[in-house]
Amino acid sequence: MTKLRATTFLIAATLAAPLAAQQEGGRLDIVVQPEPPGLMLGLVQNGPTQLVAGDIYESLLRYNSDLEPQPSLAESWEISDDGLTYTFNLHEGVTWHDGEPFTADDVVFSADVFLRETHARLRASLAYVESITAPDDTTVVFQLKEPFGPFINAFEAGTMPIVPKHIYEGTDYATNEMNATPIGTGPFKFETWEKGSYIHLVKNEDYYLEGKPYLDEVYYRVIPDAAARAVAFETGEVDVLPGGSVENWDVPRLTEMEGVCSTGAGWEFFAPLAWMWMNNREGPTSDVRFRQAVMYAMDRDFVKDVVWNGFGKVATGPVASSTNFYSDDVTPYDYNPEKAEALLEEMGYDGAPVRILPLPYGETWQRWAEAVRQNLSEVGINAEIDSTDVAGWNEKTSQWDYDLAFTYLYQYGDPALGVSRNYTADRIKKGSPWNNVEGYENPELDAKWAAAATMVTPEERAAAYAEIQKEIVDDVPVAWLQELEFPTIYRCDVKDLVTTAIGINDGPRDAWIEE
Amino acid sequence: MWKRFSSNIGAMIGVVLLVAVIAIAIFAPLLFSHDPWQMVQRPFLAPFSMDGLPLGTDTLGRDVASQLAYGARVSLLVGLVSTLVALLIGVPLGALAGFYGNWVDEGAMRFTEFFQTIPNFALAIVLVAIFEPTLASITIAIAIVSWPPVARLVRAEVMSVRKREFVDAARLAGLSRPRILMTQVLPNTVSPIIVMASLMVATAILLESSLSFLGLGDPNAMSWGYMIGAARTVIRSAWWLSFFPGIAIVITVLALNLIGEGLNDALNPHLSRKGKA
Amino acid sequence: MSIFTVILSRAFKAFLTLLAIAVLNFCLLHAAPGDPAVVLAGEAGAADEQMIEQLRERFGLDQPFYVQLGKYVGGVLQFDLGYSFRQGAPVSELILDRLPATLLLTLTAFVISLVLGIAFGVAASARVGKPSDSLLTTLALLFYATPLYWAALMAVLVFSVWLGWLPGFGYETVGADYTGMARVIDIAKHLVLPALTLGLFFMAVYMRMTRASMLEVSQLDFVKTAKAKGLSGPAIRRRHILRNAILPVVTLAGLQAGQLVGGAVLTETVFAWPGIGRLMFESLAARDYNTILGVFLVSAAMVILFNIVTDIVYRLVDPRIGARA
Amino acid sequence: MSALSIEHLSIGLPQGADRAFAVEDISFAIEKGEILCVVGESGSGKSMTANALMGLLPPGVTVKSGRAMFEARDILRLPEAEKQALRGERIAMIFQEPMTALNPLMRIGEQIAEVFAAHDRFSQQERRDKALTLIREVGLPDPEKIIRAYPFQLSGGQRQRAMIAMALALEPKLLIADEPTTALDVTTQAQILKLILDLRERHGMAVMFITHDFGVVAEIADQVIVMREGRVVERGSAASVLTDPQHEYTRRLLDAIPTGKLPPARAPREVPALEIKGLRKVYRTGGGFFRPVREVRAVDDVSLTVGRGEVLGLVGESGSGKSTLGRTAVRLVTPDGGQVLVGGTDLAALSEEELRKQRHKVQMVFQDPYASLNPRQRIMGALTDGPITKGFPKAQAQARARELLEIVGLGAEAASRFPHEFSGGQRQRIGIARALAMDPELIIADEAVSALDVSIQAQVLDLLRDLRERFDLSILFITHDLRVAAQLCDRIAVMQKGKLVEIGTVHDIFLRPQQDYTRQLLAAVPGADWAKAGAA
Repeated sequence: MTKLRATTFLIAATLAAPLAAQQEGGRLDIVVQPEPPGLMLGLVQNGPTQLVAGDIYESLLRYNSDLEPQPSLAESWEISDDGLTYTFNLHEGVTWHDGEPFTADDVVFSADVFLRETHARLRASLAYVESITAPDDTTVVFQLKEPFGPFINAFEAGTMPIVPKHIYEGTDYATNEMNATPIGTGPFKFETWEKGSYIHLVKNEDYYLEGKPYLDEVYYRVIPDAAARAVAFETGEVDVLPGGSVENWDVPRLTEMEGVCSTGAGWEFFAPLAWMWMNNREGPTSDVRFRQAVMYAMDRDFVKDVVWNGFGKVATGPVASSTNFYSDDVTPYDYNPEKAEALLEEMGYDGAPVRILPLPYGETWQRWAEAVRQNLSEVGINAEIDSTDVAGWNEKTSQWDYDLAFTYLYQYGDPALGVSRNYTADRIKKGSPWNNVEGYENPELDAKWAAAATMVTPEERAAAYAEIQKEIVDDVPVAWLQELEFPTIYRCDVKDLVTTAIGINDGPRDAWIEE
Repeated sequence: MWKRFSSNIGAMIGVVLLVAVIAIAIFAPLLFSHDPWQMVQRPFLAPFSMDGLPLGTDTLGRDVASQLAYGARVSLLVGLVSTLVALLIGVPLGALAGFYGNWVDEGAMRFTEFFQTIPNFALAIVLVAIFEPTLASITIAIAIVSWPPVARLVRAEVMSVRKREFVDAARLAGLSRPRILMTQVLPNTVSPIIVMASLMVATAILLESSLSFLGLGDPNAMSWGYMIGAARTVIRSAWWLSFFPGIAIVITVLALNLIGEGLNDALNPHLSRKGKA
Repeated sequence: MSIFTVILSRAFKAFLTLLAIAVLNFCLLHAAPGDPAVVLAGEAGAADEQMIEQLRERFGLDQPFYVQLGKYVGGVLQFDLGYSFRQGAPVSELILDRLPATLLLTLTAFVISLVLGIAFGVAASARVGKPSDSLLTTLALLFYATPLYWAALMAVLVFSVWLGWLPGFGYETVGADYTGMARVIDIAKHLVLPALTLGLFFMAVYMRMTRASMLEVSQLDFVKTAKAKGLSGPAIRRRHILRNAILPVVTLAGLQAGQLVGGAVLTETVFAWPGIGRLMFESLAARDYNTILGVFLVSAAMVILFNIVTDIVYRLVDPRIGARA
Repeated sequence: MSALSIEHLSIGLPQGADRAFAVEDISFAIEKGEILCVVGESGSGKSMTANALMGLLPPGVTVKSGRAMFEARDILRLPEAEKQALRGERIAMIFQEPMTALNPLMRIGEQIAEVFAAHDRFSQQERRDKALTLIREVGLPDPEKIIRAYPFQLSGGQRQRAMIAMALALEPKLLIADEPTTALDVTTQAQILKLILDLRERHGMAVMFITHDFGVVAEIADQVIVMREGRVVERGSAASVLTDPQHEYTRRLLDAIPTGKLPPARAPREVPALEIKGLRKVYRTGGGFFRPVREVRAVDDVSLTVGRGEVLGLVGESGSGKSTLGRTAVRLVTPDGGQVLVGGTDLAALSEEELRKQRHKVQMVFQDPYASLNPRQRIMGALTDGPITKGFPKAQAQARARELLEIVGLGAEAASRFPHEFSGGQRQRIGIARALAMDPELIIADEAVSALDVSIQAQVLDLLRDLRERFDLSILFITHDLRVAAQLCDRIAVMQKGKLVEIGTVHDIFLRPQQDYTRQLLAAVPGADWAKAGAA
């Protein structure tokens, strides 16, 4: 029996701040963009909600930047050798923000009842689960049907937020009035939400970790305009700009300011990877030579340097290099317009128009699409940008009404959670923009993906995934673009802000301000 | 009339400016070797820092001067066409309402009022978002939100012309009502319509640029509003990227307004008429 | 006709107009591509058929179109603007949250533009042909030709970034927890730039109108009568010309209310002003139908309110209107 | 010493005007308590003279030379502040258009009291009391109500009285009246003239009375000067100028004035060109959810006949329904009841489509020469639209048009020109040609000469008389001016408040009026006594 016991969270904390003693008090102003639609993490799991509600709700585990599990609501845990039984020992003396005691029943309710209904992504992992039980108030046991390597990564706050049973049991979750005033176990309590302006969280005085949190309060500021967000940081009105909250062009300017620090850490769990879906079903993009031509036509280094201001890394394939099971033994696609033209010539491309669907997430993505369009038109591809907003993008991608479509997806620490969903035939489902939208079908590879997910040892899995990567890169079902890096910009006197693989989503728990 | 117009300094300045803008728009391909989308140099070159790129480069290293020139095409085209479409909606509606009166008028005016009650810019945003931003949808959306004043103006003019005695004379001549409207009444409402149209082109250009600014422009057409919108996020480090297109809009709209005022003074000299003994 | 019956009949008309707006926009929005269930599912991080179906059911999107329309209109008739599933709150609550900010912004801009516009228009007309008149009219033309959002950007750049005189965005200093006078001053400071940029364009409009109207009225016979009485120039302008000249300006102001409220969308976006314009713009991208419709209805109601107010002002100034019937 | 003495006054017009001087080297004087009538047609410079005295010249128009001595000062050269002090206090003025000369947004009382305020006299309360007194003096009913009324609540005559009250407020030494009765109905005009005479008696002020109407001159003038194109062509006492004009222009003006001389009676015509039977037209205004409907009976059960070759005059004051009757007869207005029979066809009963085919039978000559021709259409178009619609070949219609233009005295080449190239009188001729082009059975002339200067008026009347002989025209001649009617008509119908009061031959109406209202109208005609004297 392998016993994975987190030696102590104290070590991690001391490592991050070796000498200075943490100082108590102070207030942190963090930009949140866009304004979250709601704060009930069990119902909404988009980025902004995770950012704010990650301080209110907790899950059983946290993950360090090497994606190793750390204690959170679970003090310790063990996984049986056959990989089928996960046993968690919960902290004692934890209470909900309303004073009710937190018990193992809450965990069972959350995972087995609440989230099964509301949380699509978790539901996929829960499919491997036979049962969830609470032998006593501080123990929870997950019994799996078959081994599922990545399961240990499912206990992150955004993936499995623990919600209060006493509030939600037997109610209509979506319309429960308490959604407006979320109750969690986290280090900060919800205070007020001035819609369109800010969300105010205050210190949870009864937090179960002695001394934590250090901050008195956290303000999440809603500033809808990127330039205004930059100004707000400069004028000192906000202290933290989470990744993506200012345009990349502004990043160097801001980080050069005195007393300003930045870090690219804190995204390891998500490892966002950007690509363009290429419609494998019809049009020129259904021809593998055309897809390869697209890869050769794009100057991806230019985009990385100019559009992303040097942040990130050109992607080589479906798996991000920062995650486990990455392999660089694949065919490289360097910028080579001549080769692209030759491929187009070979396939007999007739100049059929190709629509590019940009991701409607702001100027960076728009510029990116423009640069790609320009690259493509330079090799003779008749490319046009399709304009759309968030709704239109969702509709078009999920209805497969596109030729090339930008997107980026989180990898959730494991190819089985975040990667294979985009390439296997069983994930071709009209109506959702988060699956195999390109329509890539390769039964041989499907089997390999499936096998790799349920292998027990990491070594076995690594080998399997390397093989998959090598094969799929030659097929170019999608045009892999870039491993995204979203630098977090903050004032240097804010310490220990980014200590986990989800960064500031749960960062304020440990953060403190140096006087 | 031309004499009155040409003696108006402001109007002549407007004509000169507008002709310059039109010329730049038409001859853009001759004036600039770079496509406005082509990435030609490193990004964020300041104006006048490199030969051949007088206004510098934008966030992707594209030629700003070339973008301005091509942007003029979109602004003028959208301004002109949307105004024409708005006239096509507003003139007949206003003419019918003013000429036939009664329930036709009542119905047409309720309809117009209804459109005037919805904040026009908000409606334009929704229309463009729904039909997806293309030059056509933008043009139509602008036309849809700008016809009500035309209808009101034409209605008022037609009502006043309709009461003039020559219209009675035409009826007595046995002309049919549609013919009277077309040959007797409408020609007499042309002057104020022309004046309004010139001002509407200006407003349409502003509207188009506002939409583009919000990201609701045609992504395949370079326009001034797009340039400002795209440069907004870098306004701190590269102010010129939003400054020059802004100036271009101001100049064009100003020119159109000056011309409109000049036309107004020349075509509707009711103020000067009263000076006579 | 007394003002009371005027208001009553206008209110009745307004009600019909709003109902029509509700129906038309409902149809319009539902014609849009983009399924709110898909959007919401997408935002939730991952979506499968089951979840999207759930959401459709919850939104009532699985029902036939006319049923949805009927339900919506029925709700509006009872002043129920529906529920925003994206924001998880009743639309009326969302709008009421944001409405004060928009009202503050538009009313301030309205008052600024009207007061300054009329004042400058009167000043220019009194000096017609002189350099100060040319200066004022040229300035007005410039304001008139300047895109609102661009003026806003430049204002932020100059007054907020370079000079640091005024806050460049937001409604108040967050977390400062000012109370009383300090809070009023704080909000006022934040209000200066947005209200000015929104107001400047309309100020230019009203100024030009006032000037033209003053000049036109000053040609009328009764002005000659006033002169023949031996009144001084300023007295004539104040007592006779201005009162008559202001009527078309008031009418115009009422007609432009729609533009003003529309312009607020842009201003609110640039200045991060937490009003309903921004709410609408954000809801649009998410196909949050109910919220967009709600904002439309409320802003149309605002326009109507502006119109009624100008109508009443008109009636108070012009005795002829009330008596005509 | 004269109250006012003008010596060698010249007023310059701005560059580009049709002549250099509005007024050139004129001199005259007004004695205390005297009424001086300044007579002239439009453009004679009479109003400019008055404006110069008040310091109210429009921009660009300036006094070039001469002086105007008033209370021992040259009021043309006073500084603005002193001119201002003079206005309203020592010299007052009333204007032609009572409808527009009062501020529509101010109560009458305020506007009167404002005169005191302008000259800083009296307390608030005193001002109000004085205003009441003045209102009483000018004979306005119910002063307490009038003082709080707005101008739109008053009739034209009442407004002119209010204007006069304002002018009298500070007992000026000189009153300048610029055509004060021109816009008023005859009966009202007579009352206002009487009021001015009364006030002159009571206050002993000098009056400079500007008019184009020798009838008015005959009523009130002590002294007369006649102006033409900026110069004084004749001066003298009223009696001498009226009876023994020296200058040829004065004679022409006097000749042009329709006098009471009645034309010889013609035999009544038996064949009707137009028969109107029991015609009714009610105008309804308002209505709607919250408004009551108001009804005005514009034409109330009127029956009359116009014989073939006959000219029937239709006379009445404003609001009498005479114009509505005329417009109903051509079916520009659809009647609520009754018949309009033209050549046996009831125009009132036709459908829109049938009507278009019958339109040519009745044609109209309109009042306003500036509005009755489409400014964007050449004369040829105006004259041929109708005939071509009626079915004439284009060439024939055009030939006819040229011929008609010759007949009305304009020449065939007028056809290719636009209306703005013609004067008012010429346009009226075009209007007549247009009516004739349709070869109608009846012509309705609606105040066809009212907007014209006296001498032009005479020419157009001559033309009509001529045409009538030539084509044996049947004409319904609508006018507010009995004197004009007398000149042209065979019979006259008098209307009041939508009803036909009296109808008869010109001789019957003028010499043996049956109804009180007709008698009132006749008595109110300015210069009636003098005209009668002349006729006798």
